[in-house]
Amino acid sequence: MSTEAGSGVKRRDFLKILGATGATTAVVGCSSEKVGKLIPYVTSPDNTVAGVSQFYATTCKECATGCGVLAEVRDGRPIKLEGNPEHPVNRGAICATGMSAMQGLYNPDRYRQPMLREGAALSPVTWDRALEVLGQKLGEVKSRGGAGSAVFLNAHETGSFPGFLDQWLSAQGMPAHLSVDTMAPAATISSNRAAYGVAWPSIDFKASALILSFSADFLDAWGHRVPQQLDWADARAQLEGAPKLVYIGARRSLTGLNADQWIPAKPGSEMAICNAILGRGTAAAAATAADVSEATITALVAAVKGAGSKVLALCGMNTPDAVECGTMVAEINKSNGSVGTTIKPAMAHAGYEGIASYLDLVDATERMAAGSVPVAFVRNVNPAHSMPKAAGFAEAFAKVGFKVSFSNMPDETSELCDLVLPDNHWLESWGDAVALAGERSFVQPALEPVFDTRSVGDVLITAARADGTIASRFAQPDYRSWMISNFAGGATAFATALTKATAPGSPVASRGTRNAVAARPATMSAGDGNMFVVVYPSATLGDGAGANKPWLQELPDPVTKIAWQSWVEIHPMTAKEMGVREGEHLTIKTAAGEVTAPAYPYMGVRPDTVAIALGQGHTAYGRFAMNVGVNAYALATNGFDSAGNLALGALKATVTRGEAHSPLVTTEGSARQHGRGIAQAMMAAAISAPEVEVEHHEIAGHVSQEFLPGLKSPVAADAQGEYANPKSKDKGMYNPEHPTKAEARRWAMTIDLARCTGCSACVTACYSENNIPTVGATYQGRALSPATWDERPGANIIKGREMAWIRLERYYEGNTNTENEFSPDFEARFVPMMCQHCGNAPCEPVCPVYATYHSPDGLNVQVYNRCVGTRYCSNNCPYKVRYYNWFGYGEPERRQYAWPEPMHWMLNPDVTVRGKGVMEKCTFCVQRIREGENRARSEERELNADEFTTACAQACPSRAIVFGDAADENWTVAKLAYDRRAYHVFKELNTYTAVVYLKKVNHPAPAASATA
Amino acid sequence: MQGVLGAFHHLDTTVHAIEELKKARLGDVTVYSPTIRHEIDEAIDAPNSVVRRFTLIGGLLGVSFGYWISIWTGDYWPLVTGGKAIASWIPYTIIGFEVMVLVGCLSTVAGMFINARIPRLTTTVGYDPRFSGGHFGIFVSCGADKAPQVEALLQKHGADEVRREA
Amino acid sequence: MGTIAQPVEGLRRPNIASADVQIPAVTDYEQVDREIIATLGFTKKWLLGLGVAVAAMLVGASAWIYQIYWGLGQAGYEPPVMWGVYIITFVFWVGIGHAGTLISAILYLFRAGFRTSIYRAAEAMTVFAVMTAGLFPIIHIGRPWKFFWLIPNPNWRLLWPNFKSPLVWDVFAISTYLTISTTFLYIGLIPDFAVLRDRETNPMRKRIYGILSLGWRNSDREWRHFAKAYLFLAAFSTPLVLSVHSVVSFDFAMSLVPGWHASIFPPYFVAGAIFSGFAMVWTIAIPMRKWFKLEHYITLNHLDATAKVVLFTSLVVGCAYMIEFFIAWYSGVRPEQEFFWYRVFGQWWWAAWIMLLCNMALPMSLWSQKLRRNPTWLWFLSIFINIGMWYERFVIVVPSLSHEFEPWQWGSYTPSWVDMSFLVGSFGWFFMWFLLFVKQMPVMAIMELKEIVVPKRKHAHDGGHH
Amino acid sequence: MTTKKKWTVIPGFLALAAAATLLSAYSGASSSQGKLVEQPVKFIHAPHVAKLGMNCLYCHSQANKAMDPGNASVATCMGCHTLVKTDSPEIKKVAEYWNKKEPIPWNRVHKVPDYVQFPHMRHVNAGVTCQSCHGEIQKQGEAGVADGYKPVEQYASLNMGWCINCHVQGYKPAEGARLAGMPDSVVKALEKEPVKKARYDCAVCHY
Repeated sequence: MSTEAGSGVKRRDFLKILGATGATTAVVGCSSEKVGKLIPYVTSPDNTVAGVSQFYATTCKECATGCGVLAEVRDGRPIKLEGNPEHPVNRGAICATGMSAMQGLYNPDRYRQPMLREGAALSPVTWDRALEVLGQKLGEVKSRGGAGSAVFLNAHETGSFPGFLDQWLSAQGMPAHLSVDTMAPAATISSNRAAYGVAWPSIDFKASALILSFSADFLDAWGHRVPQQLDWADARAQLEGAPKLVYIGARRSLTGLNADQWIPAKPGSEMAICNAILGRGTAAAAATAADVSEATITALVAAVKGAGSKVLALCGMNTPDAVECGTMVAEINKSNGSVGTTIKPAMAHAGYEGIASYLDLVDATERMAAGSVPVAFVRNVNPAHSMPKAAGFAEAFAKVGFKVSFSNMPDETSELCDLVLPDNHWLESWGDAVALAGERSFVQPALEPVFDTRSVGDVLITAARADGTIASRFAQPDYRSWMISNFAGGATAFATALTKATAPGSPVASRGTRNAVAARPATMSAGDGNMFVVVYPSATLGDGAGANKPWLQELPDPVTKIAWQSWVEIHPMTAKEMGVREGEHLTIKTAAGEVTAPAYPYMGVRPDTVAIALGQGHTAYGRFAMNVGVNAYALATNGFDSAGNLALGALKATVTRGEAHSPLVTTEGSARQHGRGIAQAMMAAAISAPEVEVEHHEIAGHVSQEFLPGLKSPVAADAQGEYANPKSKDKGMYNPEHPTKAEARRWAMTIDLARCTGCSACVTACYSENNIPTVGATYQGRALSPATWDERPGANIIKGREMAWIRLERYYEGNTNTENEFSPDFEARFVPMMCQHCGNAPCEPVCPVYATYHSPDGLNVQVYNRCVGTRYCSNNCPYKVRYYNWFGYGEPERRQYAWPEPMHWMLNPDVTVRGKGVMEKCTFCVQRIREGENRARSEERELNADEFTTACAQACPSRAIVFGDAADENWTVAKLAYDRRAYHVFKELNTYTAVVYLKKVNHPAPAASATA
Repeated sequence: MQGVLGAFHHLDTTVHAIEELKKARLGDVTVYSPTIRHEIDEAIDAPNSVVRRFTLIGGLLGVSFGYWISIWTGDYWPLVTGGKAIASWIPYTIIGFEVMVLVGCLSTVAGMFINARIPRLTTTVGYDPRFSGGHFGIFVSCGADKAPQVEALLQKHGADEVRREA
Repeated sequence: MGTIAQPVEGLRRPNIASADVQIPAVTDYEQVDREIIATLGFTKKWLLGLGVAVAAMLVGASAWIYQIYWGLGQAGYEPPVMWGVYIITFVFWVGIGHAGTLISAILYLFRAGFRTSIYRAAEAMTVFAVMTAGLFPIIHIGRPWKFFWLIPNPNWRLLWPNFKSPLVWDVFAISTYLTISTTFLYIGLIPDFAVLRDRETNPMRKRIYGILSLGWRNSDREWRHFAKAYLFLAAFSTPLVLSVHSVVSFDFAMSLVPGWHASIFPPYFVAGAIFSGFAMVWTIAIPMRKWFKLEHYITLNHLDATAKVVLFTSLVVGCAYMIEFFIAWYSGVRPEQEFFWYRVFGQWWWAAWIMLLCNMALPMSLWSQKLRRNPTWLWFLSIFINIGMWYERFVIVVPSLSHEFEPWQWGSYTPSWVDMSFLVGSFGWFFMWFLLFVKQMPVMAIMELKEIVVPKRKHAHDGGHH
Repeated sequence: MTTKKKWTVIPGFLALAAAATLLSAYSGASSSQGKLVEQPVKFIHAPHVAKLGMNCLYCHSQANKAMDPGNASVATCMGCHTLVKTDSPEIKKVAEYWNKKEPIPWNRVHKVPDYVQFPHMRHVNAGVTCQSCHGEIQKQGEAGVADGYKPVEQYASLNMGWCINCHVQGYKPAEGARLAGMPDSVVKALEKEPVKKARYDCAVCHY
């Protein structure tokens, strides 16, 4: 890592000329004649082997969860993030947001050096100059006695840094910093504190029988997504004994779509339902308030009663009464005796400790507006975007005497600052985090800084040491040494701890000055209007922090399947009444402001409600975020609940039809299966029944042979044609006798739809592993005429040209008359769909040049450098999983290049980057298969069962995907393929797929009444 | 090539002249006509063209090459596609057929060229441009000794013009 | 070759069954030479037409350069519609390319006399249409500079094409067809080049015609082998014509796609090809006979006979359309049924109805002899049929692909300006060649016209022995 | 007339064209085989390998454990050459790089296209001698660095057909040993060894 530190060769220059394994930017079509340089090391580093990955354990800082991640480092630069299997929080899983940190690291629009305001614009300066200005300004502020009014807004994190920061601030005579996390479910935390005494008790889905979710979107963006999803999937995998989920809320989120029943309660009526459950009100009153049938409420009350201590009630609301409601929901748990069973305050998660309340932020804003703040610091916090416009942050911030940003991306807030001292990305930094109390995870740099940035800790120490009055308080030269000095056992123990990623112990505590502002009574005028509006954080972009990462922009929203866009969800019935069709603009006007976005008719919102996601509408934040969508924070009033948290919910709005129309940037074709049996399901009760229920679907056809995995199967025999017959004469590698024994394997995959939640982490994992280009950025469109380019965000996706090798299909069942009636009873089924690696692949024989063929180990191979691009294979693929390079996404000299410098640093050198005119598709991560085979061979052994897996399976936070050798019974996949729930998609087409789906398991609605 | 050339404007006279020349055995007779007339064919009564053998051989060669190239290349580097047999003779029939037609046709043309002695570099000897227009022509290849005899015969049958070719 | 039949005298509007269509206004060989050679002079109108064609061709050529640089994304492709205007236009031109060889080979074998005056133009049209069509697979692929990989060529990678792929069959069928139809055209032209050589006064042109005529002398030996070779070429070309569009139809029929996967495709495509080819013959021949003053060569009787072929193939094609719908219903396969419903009532309903109107309904007018003998109507009808047949391929390619098995991946398609440039360019390319052809080479086979002209006889009723 | 002879020229031309195509296709004329590149330092393998008997892995230390064989770091060179032959002009160049702490910018000789994944360790561990692909590299630079210096040459065509030939037909251990300059007795003994065949489907190298 640090071999040439101080050598004078800039790391990136060094990497540019490192020719040894320079296959990174390999583009199909390069000739072998291009001979470059072969640059060896000056001195070989001790433990690296060029071209072989090393894994550095670190901790993800993208959200408060604190998942352990492994940074896969190749030749000095990270190329991928994976979940750390040893880490107690995420146990190897990782979400899309976490993996996308790579694109924050290599973002081409990051600050490349310090910036200083000169006139209207920020211009680059050297660090010396920047630090000089900082010292000078700090001196000025202190000499005028204004230090006590300084404001430091730091992106919320756990670990040592908050404590360090407060030490520094106190040395400067400044008040403690505000730890800002606009994505934290603040009301839930407040009510948890009130009810359980901890911010975040652990949730045991497995011990539950009935889960009530009051808009607690534990699979979207609420709480600690990855561990929650792991536990949820494990709980649901109990099949018959799985917990049932009732989702109560005006909009059916991803969590809602995973629920067994949706009770579409009117916004603001949740308390009434809680009252009914707790016996404090009648079912009739609750039903009236919530606008649902009384029978449903009655059944719900009965179901809760029946479940006893196995009830798990969660509240994720953000209405003005959210804290009260959350407290009542906790009372449901308490009165059922499930505290300690399903919800365990004793095993608290520490990620949300120390977050400043919204009121703190409002107070700081008010002080800024009053002009009483002489200096303000921000670090990776963006209130100018991620705060209600009504709060007036940007205007207030402008009145601060001197504004310093430590953010590493030019966002709306840092663009307002006078001095930018770009912090290192966390992948370039030292640090730690605390997810579970008493367990520290470490953050260690995986590469030298990409740009001329410095760690904020180092900068603060340098600044302090430059000030004679306080220099003595900072004995260590940098933040790392400061951390070690505070680490029990010193440097040796620290180094050991790094290799394990976690260590027991607690970091230096911060001064704990949260909620310093005196409580104010809850204020929020819901406003008036004909509709409710639900403003919710996007599951992919959060409330805006993810918008600069093209993977997250390109990842279709798990519910609506819309990318690179803002949209307004409206019930089809309401849309019909308003005469609005998909894509026609709707203007939502609340007391605070208005936004206009295209309509998306969605049967999962109440007809009197519209919903809009946060996250878009950036005016800064880089090329991928700008000019995309609208900022829904414009709708929010500056209201808060009784604990001082921002109240976003239960807004009233006037919704009117706009004039314009924008096609939706959606990957959705038809959301209905048309009886084709792609996503199959069965009732839980049928699992132990003697005969497996066969779902009727209607592709007529004759299945000549049933699927059996492995070599016993006609899959292999058919795939390998006449050569499976050992009696045939030598037929090369398809011969079982061939010395390579390639034919003895059959790579296969099972996907358990009972586990899959549709979260789409697999999609991003695949992008990361396989160098899949994102195609939706505003510069990537096609020419609309010889002179004009299509610069709409997602223009290529509007044309259906997304490249995701694996996609999450979301099919609805039931409720076909949505335009004329509202019914909450519909089911969503999620199917990850990728190349099925058919034994009898229809794509193969149509290729004129053998660019796709069947390998002896059962892969459907795509050879990019042989492909001429007839696209016949795609036409003939019933699963439609082949993707075509319409433009030179992989060619740096083309406009549509998907990895503008330095994003190409994250390209996986093991995977060829495809040039234009070439077909590509899921390879079952053949590079990982080869890597495993090579490793086994080097160690002179056979592959071990489950030795490696594909990128999608690695990431999957539901553990729904299992990959392996179906011909070897030691692999898990070989067992799962025999499961009673196993089926093949379109098996009537005799494709003999290598991907086996396990049917989703449905449960009867828990609160269904006989009369309902 | 020496001989006598006669140009005729009428089909029937040409035919009579040919018949008489054949009987007289004065030398090899070449008949020119602007188009194909079966009357002339019958008068000449030439053996059947051997072009058909070229066609047959070319066709057979082609069909074997078509099957061979598709089977050999498949077997040379066996890659299974879609679970189909490496040597799938049914689809290869298409290749066999197309190559049969291709080679068959080209060898037919070659056969015609060889047998009709084209391309030839000159048309001057024993030819007159009128023969591609409205006139029929008869060229008798003979020495100077028989030439007057031939001339007389041609003129008797009403040739528009008779001339000696050297 | 053809016997000489005498038309029944006094029948004002003879019902031309098929065979011997006479050209009574042509009385001697010299007239044929004179009138056909007269068509070869350059004119201003011709030059203007050529200019327009070249300009259109350049539109396509520049679009191609643009597309190769940027990638196929500039075309309107919208996955899952991975084939679009290029393949549609490819099949369209291949179809056009069927009339020529059909007329010159199949009708030759059938001794259909009406072929004589139209076959040369039709054959040239075939060659140029196939030349046009042959470009489209190259335009359509992602890496056109690798096109030669589809052709078996010895190479150091030891790689060969996959002969199981219908696209390789296509390569073989199209290249064979192009080679053979060009050869066939040229063989027929040799005696005519000799005529031109012998009539030409410009020494340069005379020399060029001399080289092209390969020293043809009209000798009995040449005619004997020529006749045999021509017969065998015709005999080989006949199944070739039928195979080519069958093979093109395999591109679709061999796949799984609902709407493509049908065993009726080969005959359906062949009939459609002949249908569209004859329409294009009208499009070209009707103005040509007027402008070149060849109305006494291509008589109303000729047009009447071709109209009957068009009527027949229209019935075949219409029958195929109906059978497709019937089979979709009868099969009970839901994706098929849904697709065919979608074909006529879905997003592209208008394309399907244009197809049905132009290809099934309008040609029914040809039941009327009056209309069969009305060149103006035939010409307009030919335009309708051309449009209808382009849309037939559109209806086959686009809605089928957009509505396959996987509902999640159902999509749409809109051609872009690049697609349209290629469509324009293809017509420019085709007409450029055709216009160059008509002024350099005889548009009618002089030698075969002479064959049906009554030769001069000194003694009437005495044709040698007969 | 001589036309009879003249038109026989046409098939003659066709035959010539076909022969030329075949020749260009299979002769390897389209590859960079035999390429010689000037190097910043005139390195000579012969004294290192043939004379001192150094193992290839001493400098190409990754060849048996990674895709890429690796190349000696400047430090590795200087490990000996701070003492050995320090007055040679070529060694002085190396020392200069070392003093500047700069890597030596070698020009690459053997290179497969970027879309080819070539695992050196699989070949080395399977017993394929380096010389099988790189030629008699142990003799490179026998003539010294003065006149007649010959830099490393691309021995094989590195064409796909060349790779495939070995994968399909199999590697002959005796032939590899002979090229590596092993004693005749070893070569003889190896002649009885079976050939080593490998997979030859595309996805072994292309992905």
